[in-house]
Amino acid sequence: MSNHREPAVDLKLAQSFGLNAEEYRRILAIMGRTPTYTELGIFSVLWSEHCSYKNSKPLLKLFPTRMKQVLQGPGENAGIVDIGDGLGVAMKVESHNHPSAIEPYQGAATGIGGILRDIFTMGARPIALLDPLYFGELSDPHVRHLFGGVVSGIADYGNCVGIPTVGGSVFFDASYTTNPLVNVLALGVVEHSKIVKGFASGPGNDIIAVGATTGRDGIHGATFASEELSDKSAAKRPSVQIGDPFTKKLLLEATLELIDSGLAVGIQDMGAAGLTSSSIEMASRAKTGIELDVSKVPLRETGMTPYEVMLSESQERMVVVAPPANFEKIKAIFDKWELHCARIGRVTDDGKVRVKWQDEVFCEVPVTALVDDAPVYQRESKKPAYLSKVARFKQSTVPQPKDLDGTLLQLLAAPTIASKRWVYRQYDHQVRTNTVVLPGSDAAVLRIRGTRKAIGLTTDCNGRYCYLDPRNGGAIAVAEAARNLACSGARPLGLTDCLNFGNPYKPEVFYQMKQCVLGMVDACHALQVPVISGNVSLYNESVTHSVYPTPLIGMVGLIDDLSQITTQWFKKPGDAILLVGDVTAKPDIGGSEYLKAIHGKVEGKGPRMDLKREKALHGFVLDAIKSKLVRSAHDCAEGGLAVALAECCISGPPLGPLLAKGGNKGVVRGGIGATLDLAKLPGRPDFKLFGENQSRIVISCSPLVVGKLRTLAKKHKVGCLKIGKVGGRKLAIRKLVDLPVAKLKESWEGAIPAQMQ
Amino acid sequence: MLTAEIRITLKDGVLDPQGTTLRRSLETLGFAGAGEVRVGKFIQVSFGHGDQARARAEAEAMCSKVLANPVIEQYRIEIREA
Amino acid sequence: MLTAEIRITLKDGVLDPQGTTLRRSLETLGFAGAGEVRVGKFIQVSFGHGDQARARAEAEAMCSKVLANPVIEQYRIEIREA
Amino acid sequence: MKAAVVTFPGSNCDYDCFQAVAEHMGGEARYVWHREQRLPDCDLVILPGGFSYGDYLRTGAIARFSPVMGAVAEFAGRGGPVLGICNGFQILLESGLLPGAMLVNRGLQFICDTVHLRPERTDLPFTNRLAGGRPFRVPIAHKEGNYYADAATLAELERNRQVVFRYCNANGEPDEVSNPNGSLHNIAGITNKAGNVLGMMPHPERAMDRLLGSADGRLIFESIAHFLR
Ligand SMILES: Nc1ncnc2c1ncn2[C@@H]1O[C@H](COP(=O)(O)OP(=O)(O)O)[C@@H](O)[C@H]1O
Ligand SMILES: [Mg+2]
Repeated sequence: MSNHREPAVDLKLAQSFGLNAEEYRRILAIMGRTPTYTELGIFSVLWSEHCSYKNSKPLLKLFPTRMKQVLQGPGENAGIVDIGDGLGVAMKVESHNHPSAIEPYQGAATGIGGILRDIFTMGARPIALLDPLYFGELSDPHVRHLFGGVVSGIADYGNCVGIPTVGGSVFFDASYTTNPLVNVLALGVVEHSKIVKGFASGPGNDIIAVGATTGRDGIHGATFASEELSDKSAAKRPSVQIGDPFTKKLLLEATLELIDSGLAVGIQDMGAAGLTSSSIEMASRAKTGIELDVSKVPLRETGMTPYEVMLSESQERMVVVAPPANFEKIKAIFDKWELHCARIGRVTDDGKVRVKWQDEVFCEVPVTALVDDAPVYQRESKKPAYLSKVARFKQSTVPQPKDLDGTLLQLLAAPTIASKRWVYRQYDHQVRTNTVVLPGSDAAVLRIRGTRKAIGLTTDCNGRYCYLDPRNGGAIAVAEAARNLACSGARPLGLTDCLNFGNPYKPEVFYQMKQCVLGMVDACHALQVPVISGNVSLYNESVTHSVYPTPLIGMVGLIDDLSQITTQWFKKPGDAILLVGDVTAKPDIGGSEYLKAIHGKVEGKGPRMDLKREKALHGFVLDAIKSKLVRSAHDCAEGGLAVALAECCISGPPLGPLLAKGGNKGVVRGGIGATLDLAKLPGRPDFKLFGENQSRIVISCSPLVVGKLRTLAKKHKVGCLKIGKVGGRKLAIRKLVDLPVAKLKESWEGAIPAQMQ
Repeated sequence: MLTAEIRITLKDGVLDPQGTTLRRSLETLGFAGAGEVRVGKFIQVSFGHGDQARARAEAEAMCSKVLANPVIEQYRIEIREA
Repeated sequence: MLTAEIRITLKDGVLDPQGTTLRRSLETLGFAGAGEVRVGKFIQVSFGHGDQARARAEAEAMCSKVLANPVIEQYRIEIREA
Repeated sequence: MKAAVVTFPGSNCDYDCFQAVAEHMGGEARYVWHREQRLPDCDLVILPGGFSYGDYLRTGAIARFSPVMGAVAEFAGRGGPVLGICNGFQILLESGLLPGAMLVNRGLQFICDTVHLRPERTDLPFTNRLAGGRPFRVPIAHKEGNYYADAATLAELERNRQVVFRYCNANGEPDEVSNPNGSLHNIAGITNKAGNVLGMMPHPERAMDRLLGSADGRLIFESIAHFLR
């Protein structure tokens, strides 16, 4: 018998656990009695947004998830797409926004830890991380503190576990000031035959806890993720943990060894809501029951109650399901890696979750009640008033800058556009020697060992576009990701998304979310990209406002042959420069970085997206790359055509040290110039240089193949305009811009280091 | 001249992976006696003046604002004659 | 029960990049008073016994063998009642 | 070439070192778990990069007590070539097989980049295919690569020509801006007196293939192959 006495349960307690009155009544009805303290705790975490998706489920159902390359869609720890040769890639994105707001270093670090577990739990060896980040303005010292802390937290954790961080994105806007978005994507490679799922199958099988010991960390972390940040958040100590990348590395190796051995029938990581959600989800998927004796869980603190053991979010733990005969062999594997391994229960066939402390039962609930009967809400949606206000923006009222050179330099130094080298130089992006295209091009490219293939990876989402026109912005996020892949030669296979929004109980926020999702769905259909996994992060709010709606997209694409990889920078003097895609469209500066950084306005509807044209453009570029006609390809994104051209000149791999702190003299190296004429493009000079019209790509090619490319473009019904040629030491755009490459580079590379020193 | 000696440690209850790993290694190396091991920071700040109270106030402000993160860390300050 | 409180600092003369940076950021944040700043480690080891002399000898052995690197570091041990 | 690649808990470049030998050099490579008391039959020992024991406490501080390190010291004592890369270099320093210590990088940040190295000696098992003074390009990836030794040790290192590689610019000059981490004398790699133990921060095993940006790291492995022949 244990001597745990549990507090009495009533509505007030339920509310303090994050459940509302209606939900509590529902629990009483399901149970036919008052739940025990432990039961209530379990209900509250499984019914939290983080675990149940109660406010987002109806929207998530809209995503196309089934296409022939999909081996595993949403619902498992990670999605998997087929890349041929008997291999698949597992991918998922996760958010650690709230912990990072309170303790940037540890918050971001443990975020990496969590997402890696999702990947290797599927049997996949993680080979890449990406880190899409959203912060307030860098001029704010608190933002710099958060930004610096998050980046070094990601660096120290990712570097230590030995998984390269090969890409990401950083976007700066005041809407993220107190509630930064820290999303992390992980990707792994798995042989088809080795894919493992989180199933607690086979009544009589052991349930085994492996990895680190269990303490009182992060109890109710899942609930924390499902609340708004407030002044009190800083006082919530247990919601932030210390990352332990070393133990994670051991757990990763041990788990992969276990999977290789074929000794386990199911594996699940203990993430949010720890043992509770992992074991119960496994039982739910397998339609079985489970019985746990939590006194057998290896503990690190004394006096822990069943409730605490079930809800602890201590890191670096997994649940394994295996036939009892295999236990000793499994234990030997974890012994070798100096990790714990303990039998803590068994699979049953009664469909119930039973939690005991030795012989005393603390919880007995049907699995279906916790998972299938979790509430699902159709939230109220209302179009926010600001939308019609910003849509009234007239771009003709914007004054035209006299000094376009100066404007371009200023834009290149805007942190959202500036080089992110300060960030990715802190990340080991090469370990395991697969990274063919390092950070700094439109997409990262990794080779797939044992084949001639490679994959492209990118993360994208312009929150400002989503704020100004949620549906259009959602579509652009997907389209831009696919475009970045196309520029590197990769055909999109699947995407993972992280829906970062404010409080869904605000009808205006729910409207943004719904419209963004609808836009994403449009784009997924048009571009034929399935959603294979994702994450929802709500309640991203500060005292006065929600963050910009930010449905972050991570996308993976396939490159059939290593010889077809393309990067974004110009390669050779004398090459022709072509602008392909939507080349004749009227320039639009609504929602642009130009409008914001130079004119201080966030207005307009954002650039328009025509998905059919976008699709045709990708078809053309991929075809051209395959036919080996292209030497470089770079899409036009933030900052428009002028910034894209500048980046083509200066973003080639730098050789040598980062710009010296403070002074930039003498160390700017590399880069190549270009001479251009944009007379054939319509619109005012500043609009045509800096408008962020979508569906446009700058390519460079040998002058000998321009004709061939024109013909190919015609075939794909894609616009194609020769606008200049590569060479010299300047970026010279006739009548508009005339700047030395070194100067461009100095602005672009120096901006973030100068702020962060 | 004064020096503040500042010890920054993780709060009780916050898992200390460094300490745990260190303890295990100490054990393998034959230091069987070691119970718990916790790893923190030790920071010395020297002041250009000799005012004890002021030095303490300054060190206190540095700790609460920069040197320690109150979410996970606690600190202890001693002021010494250098 | 006893605890060894061990302070490990860089030897004088060894440049301390952390200290230098910390000092600079303290200055930017308006803590003009800070002279030199040095960053080291603070390690607590608890012992299962109450023998002062033995605890000191054990802590000494740990420091000289593992906890400090004599090329760059020096250490100071205090034994306390926990 | 028969290489033993030692794996410590937390090593993460062990795989890349293994591949450098097995895939790129056509040699034989074997992983050796750190708990082994002896080495397998081999003519080269590689201590790979990574974060042995998480780099908790200090880089290399705990790994150097691994049982296998006794065998490594013995192998080195018999004149066998030992190559410590990054964390491997740090372990060699901690274990006293090489003099000096590592401090955190001057900028306090982890740095992943490509640097130029100037070879100071071409008469070693690891450098006989390099051209003296001619820079070559290899990646670095570390947070604690700021080499330190007291003045006397440093003078002795220079006197004995134990400095093997220095960070330099594209012309081969070891100047201040080319020093990524603040290492004394721009030191990127050193050897023991006998010349058979090399510790270096940069990662030659990451530069074995033009596909990944540089194949200059091959020169080091080809030197070893040549030496062993
Ligand atoms: N947080 C980050 N971590 C790693 N790499 C990053 C990060 N932010 C940006 N990068 C890299 O910098 C390059 C430029 O990023 P970005 O401007 O977002 O590209 P794009 O506009 O093509 O999406 C990309 O290679 C990207 O992967
Ligand atoms: Mg791009």
